[in-house]
Amino acid sequence: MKRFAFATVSTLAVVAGSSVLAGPQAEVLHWWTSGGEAKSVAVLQEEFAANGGSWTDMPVAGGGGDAAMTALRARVLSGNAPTAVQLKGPAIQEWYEEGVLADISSVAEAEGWADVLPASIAGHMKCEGTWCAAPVNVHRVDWIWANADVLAANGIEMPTTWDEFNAAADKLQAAGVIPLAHGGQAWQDATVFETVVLGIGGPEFFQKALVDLDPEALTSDTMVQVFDQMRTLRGYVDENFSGRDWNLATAMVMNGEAAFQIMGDWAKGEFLAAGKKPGEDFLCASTPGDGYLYNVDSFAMFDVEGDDKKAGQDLLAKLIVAPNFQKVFNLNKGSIPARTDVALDDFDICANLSAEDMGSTSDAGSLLPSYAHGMALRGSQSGAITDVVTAHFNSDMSSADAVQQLAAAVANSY
Amino acid sequence: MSEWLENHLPKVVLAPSFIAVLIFVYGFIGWTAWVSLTRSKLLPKYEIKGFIQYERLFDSPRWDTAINNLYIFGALFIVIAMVLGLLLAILLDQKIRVEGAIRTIYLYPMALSMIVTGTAWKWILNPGLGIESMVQGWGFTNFEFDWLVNPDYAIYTIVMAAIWQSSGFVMALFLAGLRSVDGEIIKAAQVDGIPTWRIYTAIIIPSMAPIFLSAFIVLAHLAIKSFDLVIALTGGGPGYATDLPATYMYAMAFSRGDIGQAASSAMIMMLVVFAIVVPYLYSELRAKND
Amino acid sequence: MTDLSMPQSQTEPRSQSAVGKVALRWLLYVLLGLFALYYLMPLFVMLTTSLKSLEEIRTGSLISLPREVSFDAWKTAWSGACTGIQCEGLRPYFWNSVLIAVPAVAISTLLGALNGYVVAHWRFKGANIIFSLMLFGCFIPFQVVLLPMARLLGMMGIAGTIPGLIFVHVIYGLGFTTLFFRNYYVTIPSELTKAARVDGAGFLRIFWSIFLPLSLPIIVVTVIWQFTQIWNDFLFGVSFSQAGTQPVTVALNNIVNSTTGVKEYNVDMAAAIIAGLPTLLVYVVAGKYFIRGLTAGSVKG
Amino acid sequence: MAPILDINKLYKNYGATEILKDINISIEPGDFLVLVGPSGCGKSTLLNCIAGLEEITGGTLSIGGNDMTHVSPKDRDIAMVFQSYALYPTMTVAKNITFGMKVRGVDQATQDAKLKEVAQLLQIEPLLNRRPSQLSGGQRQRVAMGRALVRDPKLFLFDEPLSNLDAKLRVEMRTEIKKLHQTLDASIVYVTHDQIEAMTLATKIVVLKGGVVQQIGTPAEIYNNPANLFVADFMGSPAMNLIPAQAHKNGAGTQIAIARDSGETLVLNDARDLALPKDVILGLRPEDIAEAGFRAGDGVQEAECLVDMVEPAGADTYVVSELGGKQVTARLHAETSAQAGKMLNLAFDMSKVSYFAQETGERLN
Repeated sequence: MKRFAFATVSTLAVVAGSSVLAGPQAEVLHWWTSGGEAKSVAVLQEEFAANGGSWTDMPVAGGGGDAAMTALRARVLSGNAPTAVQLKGPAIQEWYEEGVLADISSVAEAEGWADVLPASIAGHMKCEGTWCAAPVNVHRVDWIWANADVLAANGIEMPTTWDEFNAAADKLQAAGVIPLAHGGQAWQDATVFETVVLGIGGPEFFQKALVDLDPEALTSDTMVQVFDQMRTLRGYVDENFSGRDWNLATAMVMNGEAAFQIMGDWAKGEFLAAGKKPGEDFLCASTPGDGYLYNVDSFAMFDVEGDDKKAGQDLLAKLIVAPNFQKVFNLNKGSIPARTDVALDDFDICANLSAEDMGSTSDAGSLLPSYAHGMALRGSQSGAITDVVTAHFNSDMSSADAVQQLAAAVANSY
Repeated sequence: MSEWLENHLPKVVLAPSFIAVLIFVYGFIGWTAWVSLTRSKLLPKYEIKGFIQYERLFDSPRWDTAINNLYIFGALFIVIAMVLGLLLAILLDQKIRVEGAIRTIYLYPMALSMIVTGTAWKWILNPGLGIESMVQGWGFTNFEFDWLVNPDYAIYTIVMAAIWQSSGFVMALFLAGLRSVDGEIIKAAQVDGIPTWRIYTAIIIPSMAPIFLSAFIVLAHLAIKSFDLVIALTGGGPGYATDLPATYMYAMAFSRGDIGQAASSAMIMMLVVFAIVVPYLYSELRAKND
Repeated sequence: MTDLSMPQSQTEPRSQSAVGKVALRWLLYVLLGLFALYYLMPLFVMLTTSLKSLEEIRTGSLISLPREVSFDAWKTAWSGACTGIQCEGLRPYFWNSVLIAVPAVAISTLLGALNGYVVAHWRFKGANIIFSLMLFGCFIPFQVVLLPMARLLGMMGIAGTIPGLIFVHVIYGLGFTTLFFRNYYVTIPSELTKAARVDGAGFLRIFWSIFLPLSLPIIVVTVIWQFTQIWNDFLFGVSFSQAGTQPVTVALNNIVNSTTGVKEYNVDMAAAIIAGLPTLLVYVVAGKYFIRGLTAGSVKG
Repeated sequence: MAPILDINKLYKNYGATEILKDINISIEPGDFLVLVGPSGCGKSTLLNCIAGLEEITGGTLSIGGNDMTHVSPKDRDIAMVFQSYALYPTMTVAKNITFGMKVRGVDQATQDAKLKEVAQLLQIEPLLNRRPSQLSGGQRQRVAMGRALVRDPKLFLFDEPLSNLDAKLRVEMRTEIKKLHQTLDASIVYVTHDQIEAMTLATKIVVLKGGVVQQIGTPAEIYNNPANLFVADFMGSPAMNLIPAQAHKNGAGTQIAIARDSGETLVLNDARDLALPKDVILGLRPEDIAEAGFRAGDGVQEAECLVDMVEPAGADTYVVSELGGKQVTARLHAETSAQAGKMLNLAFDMSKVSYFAQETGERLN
C-alpha cells in the first residue's frame, strides 16, 4: 500500500480541498440512502459536526450493499480507501485479513466497549484481538409480523411453533386470505429459511449448520425437515411473489391482503410510516422456536493517511457507540441499540421485546448471527447456501435433493 | 525532424489509442486470466494455484443455468430483435405520415438505462399488478401471464424487455439500409411486375447483408453484456433461474468476495465473445480491404 | 422506392384495388400503433406513477391513470429526495454527469475520428491488425476491467476524480467511435486524400479541411451513441467515483434502491425520468440525423 | 535542357507482388506523355509513383532535374487531375481551386488573380460559388483541371480524367486538353486505357503491360512500327490484322504464304530484304488492305479473296475475309461493290507489313 501513498495523498487533497482547517475528517461509505435510513445517518453526521468534524458523505445504495462493496473494492485497490465504511459480519475480518483496516482499540478501551456490548456482538467487532469496527445497532431478523384484525377475525393467536403456524395458515387460506406475504428475492428466501432452521432445529443445530457448516448437520434429517417446511411455506405464498420487494409484502399485511410476514425489524418502519400502531394494528413476535438471530450494522475504519483523518476515525468510532447516538439512531431505524445500557423507555413494545430477548438469549447462548444478512458466514459460503435455498423454494426440487445440493455447494464454495 | 513527423504522423496519432487499448483491454484480459488461476477471495492475489477455479465453475449448477440462459436468451433475443427490427423498418418505409414521431417512439428505449425502466417493466410483467390483472380486470378472468414469476419462463420476460430496449436501434439500422438501396433496381423490378413482398424478399433484403452482420454484432455484444436488465427486472430470480454469465460474474466478484471464481467465469465469457467476434472481424476486414 | 404499390395498382381494376389499398393502409397504421403502445408502455407507467400520491400507489392499480395529478414527486426528486445524508435530490449530481459526459464524448469522438481517418486512409503495415484489436475492445465485459482499472487509476493519481471517470469512458468508448468513423471514412474516395496531398496539404490539414467538414452525419451518430452510453453508465460511475464526483445514475440508484427504508415509488419514477431526460432529449431532437448518419456511414448502398 | 521527368530503373512491389518492373522513361519540357495499357497494367500505380503518392521500391525519379525519389507530393511541384475529379465536396468551386494556394500560404491577392485567370481560361466563372454536387460531369472536369492549372506546376499528371464522361463530352474535352497543352506549353503525364485518346493527345506514348514497358515512342512510331504483338493488337481500331504465315527467301525479297480454308494458299511478295524465320505472324492494318485499283505503290499486291462479311461504317466499309485461320479486316471506301459470299480482288500494301516472331511475339523487321 505504501507504494500508492503519494497517489492517495494527492487524491485526498482533492477531496479535502473544501475544508481548509485540519479538524477531524471522515469520508463515510454507506448504503443508507433513503428516507428513514438516511435521516438516521444524518444524526451521526450532526454529532460529528458538532464535535468539530467534517463529514463527507459517500452513499452507494443497491443490492443490500453489493454496489457499495463494488465501490469499496475499487477504492481500496486504487489506494484511495474511504475513512469509514459500513461493513458487517465476517466481512470485517475478511477485510482485516487483506491488511487494510485500522485499529481502533484505543477508543474502544477508553470507552469501555467490552462492558456494554453483548459478548457475541463484540466478537464481530474484533479482529485478532484488536477492535476494528464499531457497532451501530442490532436488527432482529427472526420476526414474524401479523395483521391484528385478520388474526382476530379468524380467531388465530400468534403461532409459537411451526405446526401452529401451518395450522393457522391452512385456516387463513380456507378463509381466502394469503397466509404469508413474501417477496421472492434470494435474500428474502434465505431470511425465511434461517428462521425455519432456527425454529425446527433449535439454536444448537443452527450454530452447527449455518455457522460451523458442519456437513453432518447440513445433510441431517433435521435439515430435510427444514426443507419440507420451506415447501409447505411455498404453498402459503401467493403466486405473484416472485421478485416482489419486501416492503410491498409488508403492505399486503398492512391492508389485510395477507396475514403474516417473516422479516427483520426494519419492516416495522414501513408499518409506522403508514401510521399503523404496534400491538393494535399489527403484531410482532419472534418466529416459532427459541433463539435470536441478530443482524448488526457496524462501521469499520480503513487504513488512511493523515492525522485529520485518523482523528476523524477515532471521533466517529466514539460517537457511534456513545449512548446518545445509539438511542436516537435506533429510534429512527426500528432496531435496538447494540449497547445494553441504554434506557429503552422511548422505544415501542416490539423493540422492548427485542431487547429483552437479546439479554436472555445472550445468557442462554442462543444469541446467533443471521446467515441471510451476512453475519454468520463469509460471502462465498452464505451465497452458496442461498443459491440452493432459493433454487429449492422456486422449483419442485425434493428436500432430499436440496440437502445433497446444499452440502455439495458448501463444499464447492471454499 | 518535421519530415519524419509528417511521414509518421498517422502512426503517431494512432499510437496513444492503440497503447491504451493494449493496456486497458488486453492487459486486463491477461490480468483476469492470471487471477482466474489463483485462489483470490476478497481482493486479487497473484499466487498461481492451477485450474481449481474452473473446476469449481463447472461443478456449479448455477453456472450451468447461467450458460444455458445465455444460449436461450442470446438466440431468442438476437433473432427476434432482428426480425422485429426489419419488420418495423419495412412498415415505416411505406411513406408513413408521422414517421418521425413513430420512429422516435421506437428508438427511445435505447436512450434510457435499465436502472430507469426496470421497475416499470417489473410492474407490467407482474401478474398481480400488471398486464395479467389488467386483462383480468376487463373480464377475461382466464387470462394468464405469469412468466415473470415462473422459473421456467422468467428468462423469456428478460428477452421481452431486452427486445423492447434494442429492437428500435435495429430498426434504425435497417431503415437506414432500406433507404440506401439503389432505387433503380426496385423500379426495374416493379416494371417487371414483381409483387411488393417479392421485391423485399428477393431484392432488397439480400442486398442488406452487411447490415444484418452489423446488427448481429451489436445485438450479440448486448446479449453477452446484458447485466442491468437482469438485475433490474428479476435480480436473477426466481431462484437463480434468470442468471446470466455477466450477473454470475458480478455476484461472485462483488457480493460473494470470490474474485478467483469471477475471473474464471469472465474468461469463459471472453472465449464466447472471441468465438463470435473474430469471424466477424475477419470477414469485415476482408470485404472492405479491397 | 417507398411507394411500391403504385405501378401494380394500374394493372388491376381500379375500385377493387383502391379499397384494398385503403384497408392495407389502415392495417399498416394499426400495426404501427400497436407497436408504439408496446414501446410506450413502460414510459407510460413511469409517468403516471410519478404523478400519483404515495397513498394512491399503495392502494390503486399500478397501471391506471392518476386520480389526482401532483407534481410533488418531481419536485422532491429534483431537489429534495435523500441520496444519503444530503437530501438535495438529483440536482447536484446532474452537474457531475454533465462534467463527465461532455468532455468524455468530445474526446472519444475526436480520437475516434482521427483513428478512423488513419485506419481508412493512411493504411500502413499492421493498421488492420491494430484496428481489429481495437474493435475487439468493444466487446470486453466491463465487470472484468473494474478491479485492475481501479488499481491503475490509483497509480495515475486520478482515482475517484472526474478526470479519472472521463479517462475510463474515453478508453472504453474508443473501439466504437473508431469503428463508426472508419466505416464512414472508407466510403470517401481515396482520390480525395491524394488530391489534397498533391495540393500540398498534410495529414492534419486534410483531416481538418476536408474530412471533418464531411463528417457531420457520423459525428451525430457517434455523439448520440457515446452520450447515451456515458450518461447511462452506472458501473464505472459507482466504482470510480468518490464523494462529490458521483454521477446522476449513482444518485438515482441511491434514491431508488433502499434496503430497509420506506419506498416512495412516485419519487423513484420521477427521478428516473429526470435522470433519463437528457438522453431522451438527444434522441428526440437528433433521432432524424441518427438514421441519416447511419445511412451515410456504416451502410454502403 | 534537363528532362522534365526522368524515371530510372523504377521498381514497385506490393509485398511479394511486382507491380512495376524496371521502368525507364524520360520526357522533355512541353512533352505530352501518355501512359496507356489495359486495366491492371500498372499505369495508374506508375502515375501515383510519379506524384509521390506511392513510395517506390527501387530506382530513382527526378522532376525538373531534381531528385524526387523520396520527396513528398507537396514538394514535387506537380498538379494532378483524377478520374473521379476528387473535388472537395464541402468547398465551393472557388475554394476548391484555391485550396492548394491557401495551404501553401499564398497571399489573398495572388489567389484571387490566379483564380480569375484560370476561371476565364476554362470558362467556369459562373460556377465559382457552387458546390461540386451542383455541377454536371463536364463542369466538374473543368473545375478539376482548374485546380491543377492554377498551381502552374512543372508537371501535370492526369489519371484517366475523361473516362467518367459520356462519349460526346469526352471528345470535346479531349480537344480542349490538347488545346490547353498547346497554349500553356505544359509538360503532361496522362494515363488512359483508351488508345484513341493516347493517339490524339500524346507527343510520346508509353505502352505498358503487366508492369513492363512494351514500347515507348511517338504515336506514329507506335502505330506504324509496333514493337510486339501486344502493342500491335492494342493500338488502333479496328485492330491490326495478325495473320500466321510462312516466309521464304525469294531472291532479294521475301515470299509470304498464307493458308486459306477456302481455296488455295495466298502467296504474296514483300520486296524488302528481310531475314525472317519460316513461321511468322504478319501484321497489316485494315487501311493497308484496299479494294484492287484503289491503292497503288511499289509494295501493293492484289489477290482474290472470299468476302465473309460486309460492315458499312459510314465513311468506310469494312470487309472481313478468312486468311490463315483469322478473320482479316480490310478497310474499303464506302461505295465498294463487295458482297458477302462473293469473291473480291483485294490490294495488300506489303511495304507496310510488320512481322512478328510466333514464339516471342517480338517484332522481326
